[in-house]
Amino acid sequence: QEGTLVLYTSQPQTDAQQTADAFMAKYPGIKVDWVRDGTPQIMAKFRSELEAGAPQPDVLLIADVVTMEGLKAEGLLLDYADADLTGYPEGLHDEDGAYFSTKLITTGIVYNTAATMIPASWEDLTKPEAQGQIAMPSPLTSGAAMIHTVTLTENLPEGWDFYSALAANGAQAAGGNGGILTAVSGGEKLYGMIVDYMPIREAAKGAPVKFVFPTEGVSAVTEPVAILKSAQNPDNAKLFIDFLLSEEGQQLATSQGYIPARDGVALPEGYPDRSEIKVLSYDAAAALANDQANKDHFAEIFGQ
Amino acid sequence: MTTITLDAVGKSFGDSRALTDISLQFPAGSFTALLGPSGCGKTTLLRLIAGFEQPTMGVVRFEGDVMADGTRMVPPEERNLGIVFQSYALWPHMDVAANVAYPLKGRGFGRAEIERRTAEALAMVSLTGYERRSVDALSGGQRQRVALARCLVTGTMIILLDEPLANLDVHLRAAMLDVFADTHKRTGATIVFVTHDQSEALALADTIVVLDGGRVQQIGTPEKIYGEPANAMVAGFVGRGSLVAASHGFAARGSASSRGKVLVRPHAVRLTETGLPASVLRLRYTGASYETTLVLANGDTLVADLPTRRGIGEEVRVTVDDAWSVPA
Amino acid sequence: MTTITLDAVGKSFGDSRALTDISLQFPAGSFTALLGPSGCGKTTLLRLIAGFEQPTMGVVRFEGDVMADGTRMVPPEERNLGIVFQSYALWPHMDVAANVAYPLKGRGFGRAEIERRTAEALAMVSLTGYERRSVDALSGGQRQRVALARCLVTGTMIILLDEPLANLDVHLRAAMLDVFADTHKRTGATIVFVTHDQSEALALADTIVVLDGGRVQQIGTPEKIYGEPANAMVAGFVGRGSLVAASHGFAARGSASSRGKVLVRPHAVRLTETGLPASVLRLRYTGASYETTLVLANGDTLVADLPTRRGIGEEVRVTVDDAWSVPA
Amino acid sequence: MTKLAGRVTPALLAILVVAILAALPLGRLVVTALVGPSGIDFAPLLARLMRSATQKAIFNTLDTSLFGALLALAIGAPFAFLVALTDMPLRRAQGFLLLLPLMIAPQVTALAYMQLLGPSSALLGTFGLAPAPGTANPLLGRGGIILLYGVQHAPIVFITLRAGLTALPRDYVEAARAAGAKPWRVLLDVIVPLLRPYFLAALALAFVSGVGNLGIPALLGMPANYFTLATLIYQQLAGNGPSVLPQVAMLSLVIAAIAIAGIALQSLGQSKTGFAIARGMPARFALKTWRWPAAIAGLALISIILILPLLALVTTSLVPAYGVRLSLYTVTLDNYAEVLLRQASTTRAFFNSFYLSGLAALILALSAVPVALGLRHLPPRARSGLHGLVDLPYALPGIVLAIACILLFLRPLPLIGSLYNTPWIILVAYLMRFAALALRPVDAALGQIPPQMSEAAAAAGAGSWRRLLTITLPLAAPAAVAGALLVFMSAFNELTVSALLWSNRNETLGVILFSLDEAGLSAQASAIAVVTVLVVVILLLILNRLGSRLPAGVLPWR
Ligand SMILES: Nc1ncnc2c1ncn2[C@@H]1O[C@H](COP(=O)(O)OP(=O)(O)OP(=O)(O)O)[C@@H](O)[C@H]1O
Ligand SMILES: Nc1ncnc2c1ncn2[C@@H]1O[C@H](COP(=O)(O)OP(=O)(O)OP(=O)(O)O)[C@@H](O)[C@H]1O
Ligand SMILES: [Mg+2]
Ligand SMILES: [Mg+2]
Repeated sequence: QEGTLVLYTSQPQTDAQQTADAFMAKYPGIKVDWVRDGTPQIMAKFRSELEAGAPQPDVLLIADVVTMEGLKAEGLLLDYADADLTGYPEGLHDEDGAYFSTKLITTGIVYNTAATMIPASWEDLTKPEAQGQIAMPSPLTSGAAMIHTVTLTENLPEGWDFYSALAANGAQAAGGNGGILTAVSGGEKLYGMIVDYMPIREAAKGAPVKFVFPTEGVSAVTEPVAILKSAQNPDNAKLFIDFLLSEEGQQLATSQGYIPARDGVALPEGYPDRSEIKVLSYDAAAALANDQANKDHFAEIFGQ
Repeated sequence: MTTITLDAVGKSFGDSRALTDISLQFPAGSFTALLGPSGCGKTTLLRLIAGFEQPTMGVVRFEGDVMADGTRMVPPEERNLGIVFQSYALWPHMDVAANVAYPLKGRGFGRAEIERRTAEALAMVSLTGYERRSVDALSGGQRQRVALARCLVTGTMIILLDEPLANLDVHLRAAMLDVFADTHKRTGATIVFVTHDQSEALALADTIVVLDGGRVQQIGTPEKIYGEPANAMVAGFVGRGSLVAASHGFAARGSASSRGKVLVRPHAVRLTETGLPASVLRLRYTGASYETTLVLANGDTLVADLPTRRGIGEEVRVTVDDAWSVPA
Repeated sequence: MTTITLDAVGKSFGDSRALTDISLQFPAGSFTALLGPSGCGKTTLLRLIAGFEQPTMGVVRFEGDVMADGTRMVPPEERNLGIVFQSYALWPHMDVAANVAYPLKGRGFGRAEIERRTAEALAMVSLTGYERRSVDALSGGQRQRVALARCLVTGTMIILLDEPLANLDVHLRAAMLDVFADTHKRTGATIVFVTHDQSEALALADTIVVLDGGRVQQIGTPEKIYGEPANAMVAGFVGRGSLVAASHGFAARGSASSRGKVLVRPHAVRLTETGLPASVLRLRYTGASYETTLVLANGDTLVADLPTRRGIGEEVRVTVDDAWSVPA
Repeated sequence: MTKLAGRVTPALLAILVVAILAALPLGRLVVTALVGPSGIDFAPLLARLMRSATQKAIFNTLDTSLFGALLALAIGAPFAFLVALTDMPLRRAQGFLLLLPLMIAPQVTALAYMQLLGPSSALLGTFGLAPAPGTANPLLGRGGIILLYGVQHAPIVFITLRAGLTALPRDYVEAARAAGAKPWRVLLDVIVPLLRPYFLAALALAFVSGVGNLGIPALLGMPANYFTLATLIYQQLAGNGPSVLPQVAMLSLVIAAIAIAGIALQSLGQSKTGFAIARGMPARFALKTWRWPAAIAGLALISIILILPLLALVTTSLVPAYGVRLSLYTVTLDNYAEVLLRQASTTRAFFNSFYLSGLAALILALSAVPVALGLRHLPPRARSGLHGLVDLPYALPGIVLAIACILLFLRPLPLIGSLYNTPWIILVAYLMRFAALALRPVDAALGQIPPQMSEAAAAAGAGSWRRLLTITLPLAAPAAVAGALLVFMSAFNELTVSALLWSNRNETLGVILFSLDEAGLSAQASAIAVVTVLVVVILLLILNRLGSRLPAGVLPWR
């Protein structure tokens, strides 16, 4: 229970700091060296290190599971089969123990309070009132957005036609979630697809936005954590994963404003009851296999 | 034909006064030399006339029109004058011909006309064939001639020259002097000419203005300045004269005073059997003669042009044919 | 004490030849003037000696050590010489004192010593009190003097001067000439002095080298160059002489030839009752006398220094006291 | 002893520096792009070039960078003239203010402008002019990108040109006026051609800055589906499969090719090798009755390009969340408290950014003169080629340069060990990226120092090092300081290079800003931007205080 732990994460700055601090408070002998960046950057950094032959991190904690699945397929992840998974629903984690879900970040609908039509479902976004007023992250730029896209096309009855309808309705797909929030709270767009915690947090501060969990259900990324095969400190890495999955770690997620992955841990303020949130199903392995096809499909529909 | 008038003009740079109370008239068609020691304000005076500096006080007029006073100023480009700078100020991004042709541009001349006039101006300064040269590849004298050609090319009625011949050898200089004299005669332009070389001033100008310490010391014809200097500064500055005590009793023109000084020019000094005793202090060969410095009994020195070489320390006797009582 | 030797030195810029086959020796302690028309290669020759240019051919030696030949070159900073540029090349980011003190830095002098020498050098050029001035705020002549002080300050044994007096008035010039003469006498430095002003050359130098078109025309003492020019170029260039046909029968020194030309100096021309008939063509006032151009019967012109003003066109008779048969 | 040693050594040293700063990272990218498992393979590169998305992005990059550079020239050049050559009132203040846009990160500038013109604009809202909610921002797309390139890069043009203008002696100007030329003709016929090297340097820098900019097209282009090569690369990175690096490297080579094309055009314009300009009293124009109109026009322009967006930033930083209208009830300093007091990383980032960019500026300013001087010993062709090479790392998106740096410096190297996970890798990346900003103005200035200046020093016994230190360096100092300021301010706000290179406790301001932006915390990001501007203004004011002891013309606004 001493030494260092190198953590690469795409969590926001403050969250990353809190996570590292909490872990170090629990294990004062271990020093966490953490680096945070957007998923594209942190992965580019990791890939460059890999290409140069000296990957640095012990643990990756990033937004999307597809990337993890890809790394697993490349054989870069260390299986931690002995992890204690009590209290987690079946199927939430990777079955081989290559990566573990730490929280649920759902994607729903945000709207500006100036909007006349209050959306309740995904279908509402194809209504004429939303014509030219929808912003969404591009799955070409954001891994989480890709998961959302795949989840919706798999679960909505229209499949990809839903996205064609969005495109026809003038939806604009670009950048990541931060930009969507700016666009909707700034009033340039009235509706957006976005992860839950951002608008909920900002609305609490008074921003003119509201978040909706659509009736059809929401997609979710699970912010998976994984140990790398190349890890220099695999034991500390395991301790870190145990910590994140523990009740204590999950309460930390709540306090940061996220839906904890573990059952029985209360949701943060501003969220409906857990039972009201319907999370749609998602098959990471299949998504990885179809990744390029999905991207091409999306690019075709949105002319990118 | 443009008369230039300066009326009680003064110019200060911050605290330091470059010119004080200058009242001058340069009549239309006149050829005036500004003469004076380094730093006396010659360039500054020229720049005031050209319009590059605004007088701190006083008025500059061209032909009665106010060009500048303490508040207003007609910009140089509207004064229609030609100027040659001490630094030449050739534009390095233009070749020789383009430099010379520049003042013609924008005056409605056709291309052929511009070329003709440029060629003419270059011929005047013996630089035909240098048209396409870069000005960076010219010798010092060649540059000066390009600057001269640029100033002459438009035939303006006011020509200002700031030591235009400083870097030329005697022969080019003589040739340039002729160019000026010709230009002056042909165009009747009012020429103001800054120089530190009095032989230039004496030879060329019809009027000489002697400046010192930012003030006018004397204005007059070359003969007057040389022969009858108004004060000791002019007497000492123009010509290689010697100022000696009046008490030697040399026959002197002007208002004699036994307590003042008299000016003796070298050519007025002869060695005779009967003159005042003197001894040879220094010699300098000038080609035509030996410029010999003699010491009189009371310690005064006297410069003489002697045809033969004398030994240093040799005892001689001198007679002075002509002298001028310098006003105190 | 350093002898400078040039051995068959040539210099071309691209296709154009600036200097051809120059073999010269500047003995240790000599004071040589380079004289010649603008563009003849004087500055180039000086730059070769200083080490700013590499000779295209030939060898430059200081005291027997090869400084430069076609392949190698000792850089200027190792040649230990002082130089004054035609363009002054003062450093605008330093004030006057810093400019002058610069060559003293890095030679192991103490601060007080540097200050003392700087003050001394400034005093020599009459610029005491200008220490803290920016060089951009100096007049042309003041700048030249700063450059001069900078070159004199270290007391190097080779001093190269490129027209160091071009922008000074006669008096400063005379004072500077004295500074050079003194420096020369005191230090015994080898001085090479470019000038276009022959009176400077005649007065100062112990040897004069006349250049034209990049070639040496004559080497000799001032008396020799003035009195016995080696060819028509030198005869025409040095002094205000007139070249007239030998057939006039003026008594001439040198190897006479009836088909050649003889050189007549102005001071050797007198108006007499019995001389050759001539008429007055042109007059120029020089202060001491009137430089008068006379036309002889065959159209040859003769310049004379006459004490009185003659009318243009007036008929006179001239006698020539001295003349020199110019070798063809 | 030999002439060779004197000329070749500086040239070789300069080439070595250029090789390390520019050829090394670029070469590493070439390897990554072209060397596949089966040796060198051009097929993937060609395939990528054939894609219409790539071609469209190439066109967009050229289009926006070129017009952006021209706009920057149109804004920066008049200011440079007015500040350096006229008696316009308040010209120092104006010169000072015009530097500020460079200090605001492109992302933040873009954000500020979008706020300014968007439906939530406090300013437009006050006058009832704000667009209705749901109106697309007018800045989105090509026009907005060009506009912001112009604004963002105008200071580069201003600083570069001003360095040249202060060295312009008055005689050249006066000779032209005496020849009858009106001031504007003097400008066109004499000043502009004399300063052509500076103009070309300014234009090249502005162009290359546009090519390498990610922040502005990311905010203004991507939402409108308008891609430049930089944003295309960014999107590519998001794909993050195993093949992402070669693909990114390939696109980077395309960017490099564009930058080379732009630079080649520049050297075409530079027909001659340049000419020396004599020194003398600097030129000055009297504006007379136009003094105040000029000053007011200048201030108006400055208000539009600086004050208004800055006000928008301030407004945003004072509300609890982006989109909230500023009012007496909503105003709060919470964002400042959050970033400055509650997050230790922000103060650390200020410090890190300050010393890393300060060090980079110092090193580059000091070495720019010897390097530029060394390159001057080379034939003109080779010289402009090497200068072009130095521009390339500046033209690449920062993230690509960062990847190259990781590839180069992760493994321990002889002598220096591994730079990775130390601040020094950021410093090295800064040196690579911003060398062009320091070198361009200095090279332009060196070309105009008369050779006699150095010759006179040689004759005074000064060897080449002393000449460099005492003559050439001070004479080139205004340009070097201008370059240093450009480097400092660009690096201080840089986000994309350090994003991949920072390590724990070595975060830079850009990293913090980016993370806030990404999390949609625009209000906090605005607070940081405002503080940044304040900090830099204070730094500049301190410099201004010291300014009286610096040689004339060194500080760009003095
Ligand atoms: N812009 C200026 N600022 C301050 N002082 C100046 C300025 N211009 C000239 N002076 C000073 O004013 C005085 C007159 O200078 P000016 O250039 O007119 O002299 P000058 O007679 O032309 O001398 P020279 O024959 O040496 O060229 C000098 O003492 C000079 O130093
Ligand atoms: N760097 C150069 N490139 C090309 N030609 C040059 C260069 N320097 C000098 N020249 C030419 O070489 C010749 C000699 O020039 P130099 O400067 O030595 O003349 P100079 O005798 O000093 O003339 P001046 O008395 O006018 O200064 C001139 O024709 C000049 O144009
Ligand atoms: Mg002057
Ligand atoms: Mg010369």
